[in-house]
Amino acid sequence: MTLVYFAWVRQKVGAGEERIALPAEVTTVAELAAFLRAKGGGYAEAFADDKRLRVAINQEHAGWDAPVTDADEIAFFPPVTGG
Amino acid sequence: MTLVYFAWVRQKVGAGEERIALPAEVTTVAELAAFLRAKGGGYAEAFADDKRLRVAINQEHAGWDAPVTDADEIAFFPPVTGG
Amino acid sequence: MTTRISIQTHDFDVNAEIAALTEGRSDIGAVVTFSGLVRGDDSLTAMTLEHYPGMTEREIAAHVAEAEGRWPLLGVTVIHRVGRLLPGARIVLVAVASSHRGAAFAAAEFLMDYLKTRAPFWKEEERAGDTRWVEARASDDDAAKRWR
Amino acid sequence: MTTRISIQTHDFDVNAEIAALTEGRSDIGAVVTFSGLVRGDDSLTAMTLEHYPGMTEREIAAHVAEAEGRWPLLGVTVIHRVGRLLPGARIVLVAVASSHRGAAFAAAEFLMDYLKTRAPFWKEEERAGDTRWVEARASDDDAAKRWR
Repeated sequence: MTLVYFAWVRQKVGAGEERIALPAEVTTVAELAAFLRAKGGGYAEAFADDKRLRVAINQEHAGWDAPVTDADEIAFFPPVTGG
Repeated sequence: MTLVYFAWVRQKVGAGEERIALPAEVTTVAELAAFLRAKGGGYAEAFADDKRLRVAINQEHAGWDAPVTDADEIAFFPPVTGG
Repeated sequence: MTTRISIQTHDFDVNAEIAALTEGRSDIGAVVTFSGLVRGDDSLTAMTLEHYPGMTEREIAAHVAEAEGRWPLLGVTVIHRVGRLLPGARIVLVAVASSHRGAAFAAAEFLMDYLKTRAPFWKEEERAGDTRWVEARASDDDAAKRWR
Repeated sequence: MTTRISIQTHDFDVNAEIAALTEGRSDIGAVVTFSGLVRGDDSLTAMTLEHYPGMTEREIAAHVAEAEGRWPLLGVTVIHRVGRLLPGARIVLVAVASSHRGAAFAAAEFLMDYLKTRAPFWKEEERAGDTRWVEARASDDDAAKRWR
């Protein structure tokens, strides 16, 4: 799967994009966030508080319970501030 | 007093502006309109239906009951259609 | 607040008017513009706009002042063309600058509703050589009543 | 309906964008534009905008389609700049063309409210060498909820 990060999530993780193999136990966005948080370091900081994050699956806004597959592009970012 | 006319009121009266002496019996806009209507011809046509007309006294919207004096500039015109 | 009101026969440039409102200042976060154009409905060939010099500027200035009292505005420009205009031509511009978008949108809509129902302009339409004065629309009166 | 969506680093010209919407047609009676500018509040020295390429265009196109379903629109242009911008610079343009002003005002405001809360852009502010990501504002969420 492809993971992409924006704004301070990107800065804390230390990369804008990475590819990982979907771990067997991960089936939802929430589980993916928990998996990433458990990696520690910048990931632990970026995923410290799920409420501060938003997610998109294949470039569409998604919820925390949404299912994820290994073919997906999953983006984590703070609430948007454009316009 | 100065009388000014716009749009089809101007066309029916046949002039955009004229000066008249305020007749003694005329104290309100409604009486002025009746006085002008009584002149006949284009005036009778222009003032045939008060409801189709609007008035301004000294360049401010006014009502049909508003008092008029010989020093005033009174404008008669159809409802506005700008913008 | 900067206010510019112009009744003119010539065209206007929206970008230039926005620039004039915002030039050299950094407190403006939002500029809303409304441009009104001549529609060529029902084979309209031209439109001629007449106005009441003096009263027009006065009436518009009063409405701009009222808008300024209702919303925190940083600049307002109102340009209204008069004379003969062809389909597609610009007739009117309202541009409002504010710190935030809500005030700019509301004030621009307020000013347009009032221009339509209170500013002394009259439109005469030409169709196949025939001319006809435009009638006021009840929907414009209704729009203006929202602000009372 | 003509739709133009552009995410770009360079500036835009509002008059040219209005002309592009209205050129060669005479059915448009109203064009509303919203321009968002960088405010220099609290000694802000610059702002850098980041976005999610691909999703941004998609998200904006979906909102334009929704606006088109709600109001009778004749053209929409959305331009959003990214990269580093100084106070006073233009950030965003929404331009909406319609036959009548009510639809153009409503759709422009709708699109701005949705851009603020759904389009994947993020702003980082610079002040005296310090940088800070802008937090989302509850008032923007409230504004967007009006349209549900």
